[in-house]
Amino acid sequence: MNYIDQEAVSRQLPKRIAINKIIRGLFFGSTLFGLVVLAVLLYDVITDSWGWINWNFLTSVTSFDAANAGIIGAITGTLWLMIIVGPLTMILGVATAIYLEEYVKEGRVRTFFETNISNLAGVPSIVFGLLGLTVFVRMLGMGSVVLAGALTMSLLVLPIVIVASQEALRAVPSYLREASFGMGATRWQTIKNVVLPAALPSILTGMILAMSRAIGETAPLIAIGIPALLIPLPSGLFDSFTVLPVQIYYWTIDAALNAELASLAAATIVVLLVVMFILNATAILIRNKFQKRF
Amino acid sequence: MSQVSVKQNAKVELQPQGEKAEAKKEIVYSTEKVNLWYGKTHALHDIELDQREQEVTAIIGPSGCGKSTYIKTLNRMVEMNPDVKVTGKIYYRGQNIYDRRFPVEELRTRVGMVFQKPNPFPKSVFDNVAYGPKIHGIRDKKLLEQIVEESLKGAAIWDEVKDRLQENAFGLSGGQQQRLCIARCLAVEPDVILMDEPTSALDPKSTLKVEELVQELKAKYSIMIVTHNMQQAARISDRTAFFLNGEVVEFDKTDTIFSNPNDSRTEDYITGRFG
Amino acid sequence: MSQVSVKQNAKVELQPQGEKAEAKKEIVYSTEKVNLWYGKTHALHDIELDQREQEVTAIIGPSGCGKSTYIKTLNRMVEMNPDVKVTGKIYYRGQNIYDRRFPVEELRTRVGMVFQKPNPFPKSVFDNVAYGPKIHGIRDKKLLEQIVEESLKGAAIWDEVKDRLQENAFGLSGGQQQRLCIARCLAVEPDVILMDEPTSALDPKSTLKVEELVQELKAKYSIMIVTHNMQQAARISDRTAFFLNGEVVEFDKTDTIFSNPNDSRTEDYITGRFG
Amino acid sequence: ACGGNEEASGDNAANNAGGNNAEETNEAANNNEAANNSADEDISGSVSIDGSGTVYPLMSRIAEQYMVEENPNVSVEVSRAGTSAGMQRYVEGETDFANASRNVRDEEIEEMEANGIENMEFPVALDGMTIVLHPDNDWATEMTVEEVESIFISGAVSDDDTVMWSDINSDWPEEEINTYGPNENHGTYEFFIDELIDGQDLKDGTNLQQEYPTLVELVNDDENAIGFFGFGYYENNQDALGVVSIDFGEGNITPSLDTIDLEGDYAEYTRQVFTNLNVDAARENPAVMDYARYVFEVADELAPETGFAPLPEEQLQEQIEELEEIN
Amino acid sequence: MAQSTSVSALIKEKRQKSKRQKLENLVPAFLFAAASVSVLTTVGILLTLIVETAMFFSEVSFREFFTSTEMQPLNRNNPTFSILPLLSATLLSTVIAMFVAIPIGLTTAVYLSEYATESARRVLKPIVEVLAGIPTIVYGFFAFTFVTPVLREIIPILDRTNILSPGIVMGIMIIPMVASLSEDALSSVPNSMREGAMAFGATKFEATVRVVIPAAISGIIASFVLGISRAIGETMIVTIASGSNKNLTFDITQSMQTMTAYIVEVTSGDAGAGTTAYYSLYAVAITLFFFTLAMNMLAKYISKRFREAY
Ligand SMILES: Nc1ncnc2c1ncn2[C@@H]1O[C@H](COP(=O)(O)OP(=O)(O)OP(=O)(O)O)[C@@H](O)[C@H]1O
Ligand SMILES: Nc1ncnc2c1ncn2[C@@H]1O[C@H](COP(=O)(O)OP(=O)(O)OP(=O)(O)O)[C@@H](O)[C@H]1O
Ligand SMILES: [Mg+2]
Ligand SMILES: [Mg+2]
Ligand SMILES: O=P([O-])([O-])[O-]
Repeated sequence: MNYIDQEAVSRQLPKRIAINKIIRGLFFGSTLFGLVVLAVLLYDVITDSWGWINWNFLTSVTSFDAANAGIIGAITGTLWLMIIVGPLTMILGVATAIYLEEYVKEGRVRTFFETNISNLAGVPSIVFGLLGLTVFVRMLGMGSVVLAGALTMSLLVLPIVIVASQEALRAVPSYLREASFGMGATRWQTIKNVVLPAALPSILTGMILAMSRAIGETAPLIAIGIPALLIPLPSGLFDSFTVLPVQIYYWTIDAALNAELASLAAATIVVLLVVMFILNATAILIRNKFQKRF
Repeated sequence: MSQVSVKQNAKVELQPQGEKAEAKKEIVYSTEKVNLWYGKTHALHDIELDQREQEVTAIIGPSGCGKSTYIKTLNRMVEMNPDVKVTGKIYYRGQNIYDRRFPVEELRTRVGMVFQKPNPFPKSVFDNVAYGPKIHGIRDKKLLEQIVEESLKGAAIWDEVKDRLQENAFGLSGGQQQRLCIARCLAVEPDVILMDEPTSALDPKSTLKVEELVQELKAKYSIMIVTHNMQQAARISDRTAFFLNGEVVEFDKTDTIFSNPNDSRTEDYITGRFG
Repeated sequence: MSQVSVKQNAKVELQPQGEKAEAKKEIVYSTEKVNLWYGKTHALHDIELDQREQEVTAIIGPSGCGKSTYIKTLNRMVEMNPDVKVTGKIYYRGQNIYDRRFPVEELRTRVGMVFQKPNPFPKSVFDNVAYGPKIHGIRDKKLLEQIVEESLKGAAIWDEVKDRLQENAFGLSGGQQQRLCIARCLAVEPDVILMDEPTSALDPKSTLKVEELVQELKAKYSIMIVTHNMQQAARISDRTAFFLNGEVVEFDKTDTIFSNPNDSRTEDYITGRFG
Repeated sequence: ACGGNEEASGDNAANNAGGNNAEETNEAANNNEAANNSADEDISGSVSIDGSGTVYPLMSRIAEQYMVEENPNVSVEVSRAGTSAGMQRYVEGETDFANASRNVRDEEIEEMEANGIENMEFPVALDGMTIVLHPDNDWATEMTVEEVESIFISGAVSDDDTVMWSDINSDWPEEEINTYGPNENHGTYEFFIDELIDGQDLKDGTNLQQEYPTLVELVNDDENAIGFFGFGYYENNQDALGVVSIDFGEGNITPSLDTIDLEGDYAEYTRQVFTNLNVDAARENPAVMDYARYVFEVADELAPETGFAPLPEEQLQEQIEELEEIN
Repeated sequence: MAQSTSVSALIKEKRQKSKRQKLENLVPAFLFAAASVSVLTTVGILLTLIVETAMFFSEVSFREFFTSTEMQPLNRNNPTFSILPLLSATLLSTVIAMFVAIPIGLTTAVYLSEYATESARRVLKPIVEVLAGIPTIVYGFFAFTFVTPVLREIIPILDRTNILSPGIVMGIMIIPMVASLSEDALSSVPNSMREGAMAFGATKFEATVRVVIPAAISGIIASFVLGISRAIGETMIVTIASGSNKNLTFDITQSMQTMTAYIVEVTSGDAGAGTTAYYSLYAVAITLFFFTLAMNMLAKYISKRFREAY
């Protein structure tokens, strides 16, 4: 056989290598696009909010007078929301994940649950808002209170927590389970003593990410009807409330009424982003710390 | 160093005992016409095999022939795979373990298992060994300490870890981990120990240590060991079963298998014609 | 059946040629003091090894000793791992391939590689074989067909696949896939073929076919083969290198290695004391 | 039991009002009342308000001042879905107040009767419908009422509703006019249609928006824009908008806090803005009552700050007296 | 072992006394109950949407809703209900978003999976993923106060609210999703494929285009479909930046209202229950629900087929 002209191959080679280099550069640029957008976005909100973030802003209630307005109400509301959403989704999500990963394993039941969960994860958040409006606010008569918002938000992020917990459980190598079963441990003993401790860091990482999603969601809360003006801080599950993203929403659209409100919106965005950043950094820290354990 | 002396003790003790006891050795496990399917894959065909008390049975055969599957049927760990179907009977000390009412947790307490890859829990050395007794309800700290110490001694690793009982087991070397897993097994005082290629992930030195340990444990336990290393089988086992494509091609005294096999496929395998 | 005759042809042809040519066999690859690190893992230590034209060199050694790493340095595929550092020199036909200016793509057209697990592309049989020539600019359909046919014949698989050239290669059996991968290699007319445990995922029959094929290919190509099956090394290679912990313990004529090794570690390994 | 758990019941009232569980709210509110009869400054609870976006700036301003300066124990929630949308909630008994930039409609009264809701409608301030332009528009700053109408009424100038400035006045540029306004949710829309163009259709292609701020931005962006909304949104954006002085027959009048008056020069484009009070809520929930009183006490003072002309003080005083009669 | 008999005897004794079996049976029951919550959620969503949608269609015909072109739900004299204006806006914003997300997402995925060194990947990937974690309200603000004004410098006829700018920003938001799912697909192509290709002297680009991408194609397409689904369901960006014009048009410079933004408009401030306009909310929502559901199932189907390849 002598079909391949090595000379020709050598001659073409520089061109092929050059193409590869150019593509590499282009694709790298494309990867950096995200970074550029991020930088522009941060620049935009930081310049818009310059000088507005101070202690007063963080600790005052909202006001028409932009100079005196603050976000303590939204912060308190956000915290109240998290107090319910966190434990509730953690319990439900991890329990569901354990059920699917450790008990049903394979078969129709699991396929049914998993299909349901993955579809639920794809349902637009505004539709969850409608569910909350119809069931919690109206049917159960709660009104647009903390509990209604928290339950709506919990259902919204539950699929995320379930999927993250499932992945965490799946990442626990099966030889650890085998070792435990091999000792005569029952299923629940194995889960409690071996599987859950091993999966905990990843579960926590997933939880934090789910929480940061819940903190940033706006649409479902608007749908359940958060008032545009609300001053007293919520102090219980049945109080009206507002949260950071909703505050941003109202200030953004009210900016035409009073241009300074746009700066307040930007300032609130900065606060929200800082919170998200802290949460995500924590998640990454946990992930890195426990990454290579098996 | 203490290892070496232990080994010599073991040899001195065991060799004669092995020969003397030959006649009266009881059958611990007996397998009758076992067939196994993973979904539609027929992985075991009509397996018939016995395991005697205080003997080492080696299982050899090429990759995928069903060695691991077989020993996992013995403590029903194979059921951890979804969609497994087993037919036939396996008697452990006279009881059919595939009987519905047979309590599988109890079986697994009586039958220890050591895996191919050392699989300590991500816990301290102490907690690894204490795990079994704890889940079976032993809470007394003193007693646990005693059990841990004796088990680690039994697995010939006490001297190496006695000062690091509270350290994470992942910090041990591969060979130490494997012996720790054996100690973990011993802590619940099993009757039988199943080993699935326990040395295949180990370096030559650690392999040697584990082999010696197996020889020593034989005095008290019945051992079934899967290995892909034929020389290892020849060195440490009393009987050898040769598996091929899910069937037992030949099961006999180790000497016979290696010196004078009945079946030409056994010979081909042993002489390295395939696998 | 045709396979068997091929094999005999090969034997008849090659044995004498091998002996006659001994003296004038040129060195294709020579490795000088090669060291390699994966990050901080020092995987190869001062490797020195030659590959001669129209010879089969076997590389044996226990798992993790650096066999795969070594042959991947020969076509610089090892660089696909991140964080690899290589020092020392490897000459391919007189050129140092670790020279900055040496075009790695050209090296790889001259040096084919066959992997442990058959890795056909998820394309048709035809496209698999035509892939290499296409990349190198051959577009002429007639010519491609000719190349494909000859390569498949060269890999002794033509008869089995000639009627299913347009089917997806994943439909072939493991052994056929492996020979297809060899054919794919042949299609770019390499000078050297590197094989990393090419039969370890194959059944005994397919193994035999591939072994025969290697014997046959030796007439035209220089071959370096990694194997964990010592009998295989003994059967098909002219020279054997024994690796241990990233070092070449011994490199010599295959006969010498297996009948009269210099180093006691080689002997221990060959007689199955470890690994 | 009623007097005993004063704190708990107070909380309850705060929590429940605003939902549609009227019964529970009432009960809680009753407890509250019993507890608070002696000491008025202990009033607590919550007040919910929805409705007009036009009135929102004024009402939320009042609410803010009430909560900050007058009674921090009361939570006043103000939303702004628009007059019609807010009225729909109100007639279902979901809110205590419904702000409106028009009079309550007969259908709405019927529905209230059907739902057993007793309503009182109170004017709170005066608003001038303001016709706005792009700030650079220097030709159309003075128009007659008829000219305004011919711009907005469908079919007034051409059948396909493409109207050029030059169609209105030949001196003006030959460019198409783009019309803007609030959408059907809003009382402002209804007032404009019903009172200013006598119920005729609005020009096709009029850009109708839910949010006033959006409208301001849109007009600010379009050199050929003309739009309408309440004076407040113009006043707060004077540098972004131009305004049309209207000739009602006696010379051009520019809307301002001085001219907006039911009897004044801008009277034809002046309207009252209202709030509707659920009388039962006022009876049962002292917070609602207290807040209502407060609204009329400060309306005249805060109206100008948010772009409304104040009602005469006597009228507000009368309204307070009307309130007192509720109990 | 001195106490050897005692240990196994102890174990036996404890086993018999323990209430383990009871717990062992209770646990799955509790877990099942927890798992049912997600199913109940779906049932809840479906029931709410279907019941109220039925109310809507008892007042407005299917025909009007799906074929007429006018949407004026609150017009007092002659309310009209057509989903087409909302659909056209949703469609346009989605198409624009995918024009941004697909090319950038895919090339990013290829760079990360094929070209980037491990350390570069470790830095770049989280940065790309940060974009996915930014709340949509922030993107809305960004689109409205930054992207639109910038675009208007370039395209003067662009309205202050329009569908182009939120479309682009939505695309940016979706980049990480397309990138990371495509990257998963690419990196699950076994390395042996790449090695096979490169061992012939193919350049990285050749190996990627001819072997890796074709092998991962269904996973990549599934990522596009999921991106589309996400774009259809996205709410805040369009609510803030595209206005509320319900015109049936394909002019991307104009203000339009998507299905999601319509839902926000009607619910914000809490529309009164019981009116046709209120019920229309559910008719729009159920359309939205089925659209996204169909997309998610499609994506799942495609990627499942792809996984079977190996
Ligand atoms: N979970 C499973 N599902 C389906 N098939 C399986 C499963 N586990 C093993 N098999 C199949 O059963 C057969 C026996 O597998 P087994 O693991 O017992 O082999 P083995 O002899 O232990 O091989 P090795 O030496 O590689 O460990 C093989 O054909 C394997 O593919
Ligand atoms: N990508 C990698 N990163 C880090 N270390 C590696 C990597 N690949 C291999 N090694 C290490 O380099 C050493 C040699 O590995 P190599 O794969 O060459 O062994 P091998 O002889 O081919 O073994 P086997 O018979 O199991 O294939 C091993 O210790 C291995 O752990
Ligand atoms: Mg096995
Ligand atoms: Mg290797
Ligand atoms: O918001 P409106 O005042 O126009 O109803």
